[in-house]
Amino acid sequence: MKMKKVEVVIRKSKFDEVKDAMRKVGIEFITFWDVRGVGKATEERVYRGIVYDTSTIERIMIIFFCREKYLEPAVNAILESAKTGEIGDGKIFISDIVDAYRIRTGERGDKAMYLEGEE
Amino acid sequence: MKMKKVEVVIRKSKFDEVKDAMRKVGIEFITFWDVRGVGKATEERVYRGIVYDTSTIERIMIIFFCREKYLEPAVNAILESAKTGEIGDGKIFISDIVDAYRIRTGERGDKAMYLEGEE
Amino acid sequence: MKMKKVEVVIRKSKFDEVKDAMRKVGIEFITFWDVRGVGKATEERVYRGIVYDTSTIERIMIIFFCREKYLEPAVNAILESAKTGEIGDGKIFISDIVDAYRIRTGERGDKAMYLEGEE
Amino acid sequence: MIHTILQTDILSSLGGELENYAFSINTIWVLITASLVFFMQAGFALVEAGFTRSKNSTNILFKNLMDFVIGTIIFWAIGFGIMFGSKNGFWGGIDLFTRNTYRTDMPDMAFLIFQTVFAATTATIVSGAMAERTKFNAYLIYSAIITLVIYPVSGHWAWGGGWLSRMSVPFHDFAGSSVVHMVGGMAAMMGALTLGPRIGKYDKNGKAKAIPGHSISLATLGVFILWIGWFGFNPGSQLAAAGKVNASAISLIFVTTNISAAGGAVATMLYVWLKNGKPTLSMTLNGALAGLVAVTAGCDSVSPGGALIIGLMAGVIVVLSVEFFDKVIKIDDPVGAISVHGICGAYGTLMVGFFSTSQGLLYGNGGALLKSQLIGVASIASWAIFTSFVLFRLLKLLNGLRVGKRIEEEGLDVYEHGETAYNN
Amino acid sequence: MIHTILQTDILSSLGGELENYAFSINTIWVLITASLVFFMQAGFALVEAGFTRSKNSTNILFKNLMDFVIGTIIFWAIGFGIMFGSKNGFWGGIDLFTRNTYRTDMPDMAFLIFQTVFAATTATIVSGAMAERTKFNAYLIYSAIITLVIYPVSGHWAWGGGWLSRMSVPFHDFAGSSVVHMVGGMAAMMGALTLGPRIGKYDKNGKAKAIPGHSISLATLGVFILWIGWFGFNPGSQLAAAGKVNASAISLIFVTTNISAAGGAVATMLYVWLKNGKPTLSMTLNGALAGLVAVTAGCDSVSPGGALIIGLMAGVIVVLSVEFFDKVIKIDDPVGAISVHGICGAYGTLMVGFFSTSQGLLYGNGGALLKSQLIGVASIASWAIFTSFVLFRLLKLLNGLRVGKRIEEEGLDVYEHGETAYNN
Amino acid sequence: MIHTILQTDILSSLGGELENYAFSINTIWVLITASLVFFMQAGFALVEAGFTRSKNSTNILFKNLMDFVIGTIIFWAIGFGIMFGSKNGFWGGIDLFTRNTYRTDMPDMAFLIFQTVFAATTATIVSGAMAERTKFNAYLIYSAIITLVIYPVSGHWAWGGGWLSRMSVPFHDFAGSSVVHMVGGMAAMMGALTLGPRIGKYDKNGKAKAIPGHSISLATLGVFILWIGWFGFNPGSQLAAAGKVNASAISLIFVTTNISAAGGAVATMLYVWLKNGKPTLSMTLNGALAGLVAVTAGCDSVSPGGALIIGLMAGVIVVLSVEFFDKVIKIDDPVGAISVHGICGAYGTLMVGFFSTSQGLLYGNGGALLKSQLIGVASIASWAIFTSFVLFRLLKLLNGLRVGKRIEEEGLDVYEHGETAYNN
Ligand SMILES: Nc1ncnc2c1ncn2[C@@H]1O[C@H](COP(=O)(O)OP(=O)(O)O)[C@@H](O)[C@H]1O
Ligand SMILES: Nc1ncnc2c1ncn2[C@@H]1O[C@H](COP(=O)(O)OP(=O)(O)O)[C@@H](O)[C@H]1O
Ligand SMILES: Nc1ncnc2c1ncn2[C@@H]1O[C@H](COP(=O)(O)OP(=O)(O)O)[C@@H](O)[C@H]1O
Repeated sequence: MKMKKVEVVIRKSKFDEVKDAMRKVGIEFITFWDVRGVGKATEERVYRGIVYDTSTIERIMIIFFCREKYLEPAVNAILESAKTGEIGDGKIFISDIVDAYRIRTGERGDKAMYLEGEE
Repeated sequence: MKMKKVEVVIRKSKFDEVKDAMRKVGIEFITFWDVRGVGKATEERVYRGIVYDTSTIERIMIIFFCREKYLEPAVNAILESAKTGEIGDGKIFISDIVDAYRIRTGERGDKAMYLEGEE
Repeated sequence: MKMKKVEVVIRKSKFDEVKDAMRKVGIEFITFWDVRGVGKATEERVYRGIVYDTSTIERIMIIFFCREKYLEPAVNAILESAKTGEIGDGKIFISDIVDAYRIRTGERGDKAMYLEGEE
Repeated sequence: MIHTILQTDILSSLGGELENYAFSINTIWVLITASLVFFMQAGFALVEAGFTRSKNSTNILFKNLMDFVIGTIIFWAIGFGIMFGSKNGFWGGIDLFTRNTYRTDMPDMAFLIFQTVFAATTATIVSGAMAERTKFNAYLIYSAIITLVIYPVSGHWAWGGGWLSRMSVPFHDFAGSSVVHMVGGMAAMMGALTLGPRIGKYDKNGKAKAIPGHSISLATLGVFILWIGWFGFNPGSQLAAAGKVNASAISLIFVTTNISAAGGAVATMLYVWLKNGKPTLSMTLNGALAGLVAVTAGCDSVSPGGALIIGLMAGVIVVLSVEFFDKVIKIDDPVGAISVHGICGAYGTLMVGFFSTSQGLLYGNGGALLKSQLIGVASIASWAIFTSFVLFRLLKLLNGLRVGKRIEEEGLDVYEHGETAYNN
Repeated sequence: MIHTILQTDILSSLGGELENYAFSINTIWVLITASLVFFMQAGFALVEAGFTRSKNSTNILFKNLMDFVIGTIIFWAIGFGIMFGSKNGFWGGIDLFTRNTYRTDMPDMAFLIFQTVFAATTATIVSGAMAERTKFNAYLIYSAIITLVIYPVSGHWAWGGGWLSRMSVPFHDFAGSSVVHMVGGMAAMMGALTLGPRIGKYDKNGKAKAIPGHSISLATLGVFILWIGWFGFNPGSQLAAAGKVNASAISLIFVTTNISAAGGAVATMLYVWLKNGKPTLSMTLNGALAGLVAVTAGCDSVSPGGALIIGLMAGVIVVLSVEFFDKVIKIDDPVGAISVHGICGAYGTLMVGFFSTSQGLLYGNGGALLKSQLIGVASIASWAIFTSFVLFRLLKLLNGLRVGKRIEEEGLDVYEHGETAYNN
Repeated sequence: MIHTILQTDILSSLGGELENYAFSINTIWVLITASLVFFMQAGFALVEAGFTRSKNSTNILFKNLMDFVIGTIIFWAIGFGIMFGSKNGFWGGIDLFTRNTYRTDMPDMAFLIFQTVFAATTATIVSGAMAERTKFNAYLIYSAIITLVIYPVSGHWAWGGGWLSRMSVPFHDFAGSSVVHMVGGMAAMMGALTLGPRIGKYDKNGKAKAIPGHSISLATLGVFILWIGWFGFNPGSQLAAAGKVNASAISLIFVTTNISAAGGAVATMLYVWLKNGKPTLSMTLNGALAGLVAVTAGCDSVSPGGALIIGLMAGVIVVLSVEFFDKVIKIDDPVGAISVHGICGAYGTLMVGFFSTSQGLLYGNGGALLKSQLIGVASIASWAIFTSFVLFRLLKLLNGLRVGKRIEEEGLDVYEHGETAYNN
């Protein structure tokens, strides 16, 4: 069993496209939330007369866990759909996981990753 | 030293039960936040006349880091307490970590994971 | 290529200091969000006459991915800047990642981690 | 001789004019205060939404909107006649679409709108106590029935010329501590009782758990809005502003209303502070409302000092009552509606028997008024409890009152309305 | 003989006094209702902010503030004269800084402030339909021009003694279903059309997608505030409260206004429930507003029953209209302003021709009024559509109307104002 | 002969009636405007909560509630007498629980409630400047003392028949630019100074850092509420509406108040836009308030044009002042209360000396009024600064003024009240 965890930071405005692109290559389960990123892409702000250089920009973090064979298509799908070409497009990080469970059934490992009979 | 990271996606409504169950098996430190999950469990919505099929459902993500010996009881506790048996119960993912620090004391590795004298 | 993922849970009030300290040691890209921690640091609350023992306290989770050589200075910077010495200062966890991409350019691995010509 | 003839002549020709102005002044007063009372709907909506969880915000706001909407139509169509008609001492009879004549000192339509916003208040009180678990369609039905019959009948007894107002010492509930608030609070109690507590409110050992509301900012704004609404509710109930007597009356009512609210807030704050070690806002908001509810019955007849005392006591009573329902009787009332409106409504009505400067026991007038107050409170409360008990039982049987477990857990907004209150 | 001499003598000496009171009563009425109408600005701001995304909240709130601010200054400086001057039937002429005399029954300043808050309403309606993508400076310009000329000219026709009011059967738009709301709604339509839909509103196949608003709590509060504002808008338009006739008129207007709003809400709720299986709040809020807009033209001349029917139909029309614009014509109107104000404004004005108890077709008075209403609606709508079309085209050409793609995607708050609405 | 006898006879019999109506009209006016002024409490609460961080929202809302509550009780018990009694030119003396007679043209209770809501405004201004770091119990104490003595004494000088009103050219502060707002603003300044800046407001090099507020939606709603509140504050201060003179006065006041607010907002927006490249809402909100505060002193005696100019200048001054306090003097005032109320209050009071159409320098009436205005501003400001300085020093010494570091960092809500404002 080989399973990967993929963490992706993208622009908020690209979320719908990325989600659709991923669905097309078979990634149906993802989890996401709002994050803020500090990086090079900055937008100057003035609050009540005080300019504050903030590089803080709202982003969405998506994580999903998938079997290895889905990895490449998923990454490519994201690279394409999340790209604007301007600074601040975000990153993808991949790491290993050692085990997984599906809470509903208690299934473990590989089996937790896909629905019996749907593959 | 063996330490694991456990990531759990559960129903919001199950949070209290899960937290209590984990405490019982010795997991006292956890971190959690609100996430949204995209998956099979869908609820149709209509916004101002437009039906939008959204599979987005609010979930809670819990992560905790623990020493290996706590892993199994913790996973079992979660599997039991977070289960409703209906689609959408969530998942548990386990991965390795290579190091840990307690900020308050600067303690590293294994020591960062439990409170001296409390074990 | 050696890349690490660092997850840090800190007090909300320490965020600015930690961010500045990290920037000084060369960590310019971070992602963060609000989390709640359950731990030993508790504050008793009474809601409409009902005392509820909650150990839930607002924290900020920072994650960043960096090349190995930045790891130590970054950890030290955090340990220093996030510390108050009181219970509840938080933790740092380090794990491996196996791959990374920069969405804007499609660059992979090591190259995704720094900006050409800026090093 | 010529004198008097002339005088009457002139007087009558001018008197008509003058009367016209009195008519205008009364109308303006009633309409503006009706607007303020209408605004209380927004106040209730915010308090109830603020004190409950965000997954149910759409639902509770929707209920608060619809009870006013339905109340408007039903009270005009039937309720008003039942309340203000003159059939007999028990009910007023039917005046379909309110077409009879009721007043000579202001247009009937002014009176109708004022009474409409009052009627809707009663219904809206109930939604808070039953929040986060009641079926939407059940809500619509029972809120209709409250405005259709429960409120108008007991309202007739006290305000429509019914038997309570015909006692030798008439029952005195100036602006509705009992007629409006207690009726709402009692119906709320029966509703919450019939429903049972929210999932997670009590643990296995029956210990009450805290379920904090999602926005104390909205709740606080709601209380400020209710407070200003009360400046319509109480002084508007004078139903006139023309002439010195009326002008003085409404001015006094402003002062007593405001001081009692202040008394309620300060007492709750201090009492909770002493008891739990910290002053808490959510409870103090209830304290202010408790003071407002309590003074409503006697706002015209107590002194400012009396109002302060009534408010101070209400501020303590509401805390005790909230804890009593929460921990002892274990009726789960997310916003404290039973205590604020039911208990403090009854309490405030009784206090008139003590603090009325013209008829009260403490001013040496004996217990006659207090007795009438007791009769009034007891009879109105019984009516409200009995009818709403039947109503909720029937609803439970025929339609179901409570949403399913899954819906309650994940939120009524998504399942009942397909709409979440907060998005990006 | 002595009689009459005396009498006139006395009467004149008292009559002056009496007239003074009438003057006072009217003034109070107009000022207080003007305050309520002013409050509608807050209502619009909340509805529009609530129905759009949080990344644009600062922007939409800012626009709602500034259109009132700019409207205040410009309407006083020029617009008022154009609307209420007596130059000719088409426009009133210039009265710089409103220094002429217009009224004898109240101070001109009272009339000015009342008309100012009305004028600002028209401008503010537009911002909702154009939300989330309009340049801030373009907004300031067009909102100025609406208050400067578009609104005052057609306003003059109907209310300033212009040609619509001089027809043999005068056009009847009591409080502005057409003059205010339809004008705003039509300008909103041309604006949204010129702008094009928000990014992501339609997918590649042209299918409309839902973009839920960020806070239904704020939107609901906004609707409650608009509702109470309408208790200024409609009854205030009587512009008098002294005397029985006026007092009765404003009372009736309260009732018809309120019942129509209720009708709108209940009809929308039921219709959507039947159609989509779930009652939704966001649409029902529009339904209540639709009822309010629709009854505005005839609130003084329909019966409560008529108002209910007008409201009920408005509640259905608004749903059909929202879907029509969204799915068929594909004009992206985030808050439904075109349907609520434009369509229901026109609809409500026409309904007066049917439901006016004194002149309406349904009361056996023939179609004369209906014809005038048709002429009025057609001419005002044409004027509003034509002038705002030219305005928006010119703006697009000369200044640009829409923000850049990046700004729209990341939010107008950060890029246009350097300020996010929500922080920790 | 018969004539006159008859006439007086009749006149007196009718005159009483007529007087009654004047009495009624005044009472209605004062009570309704008092309600609007009360509503400003909600406005302040929202502005202050919106401009600060969510971890302190419960705390700031709580303070805004309690200063009104405490003010209500204390002003009634003692403050009112100090302000309006006739002891001498410096203070009014003690009238425990306000039982003397003060007015003949309206009920004393109407006057009391109107003055109560004014007194509470002063106290509430202070909380904004001291937000996010002040101990709750210290707040309660100083807000009590402001209403008990600081505000009433200088109030007596200007409004209670004290020495400022007895100068040969009396000091003119119609509705309280100085008496209410400047006093609040000066106390705010001394409070913020004594407290020191919030942790993180200035970096090691003393550079000011931005600490954005948590909800500009709430803040904007707050400003709209304050604006409508001002339609009570200023026109209500006429304290009468009966008769043409009063009716005309309150109408003018509506117009000048509104135009000045508009002027303030537009000037701030443009000035900030030019200066920083972007129009910002949070500052523009302050600009609108600055215009309102500035015109308050002269709203009855300047022309609409004069009001516009006063507002425009206030809009620039408030920006300069905010930056001055923030960057130069380094007094940390999270909501800008010192600038809006203190500085613009003083500025607006002085402007009366220039812009008063009957007495102002610019209308060729010489500098006599200006001199009185200078004396008034200087004496009231000195009083407020001195007494509040002593008050805050004493409080710091005896009770402590500031919460601990940990509490400030983690939020006052949890530690002072055990209650967070926002939950799920
Ligand atoms: N090394 C990193 N660790 C954590 N988050 C990162 C890292 N690099 C980028 N991010 C996240 O991605 C966002 C956008 O990345 P950025 O580096 O600005 O894009 P680009 O490389 O295209 O310029 C950042 O705001 C941050 O949230
Ligand atoms: N492979 C995955 N990667 C990321 N999140 C996942 C994954 N699988 C499930 N989840 C999360 O868990 C939630 C519930 O899981 P779901 O698969 O619907 O449960 P079940 O398997 O019981 O039907 C999803 O909404 C999603 O947030
Ligand atoms: N093992 C862990 N797993 C997940 N989160 C943790 C863990 N340990 C600490 N945390 C997070 O860090 C926060 C503060 O840690 P805590 O243990 O209270 O600090 P300290 O060790 O200094 O007392 C906790 O509230 C929690 O969010």
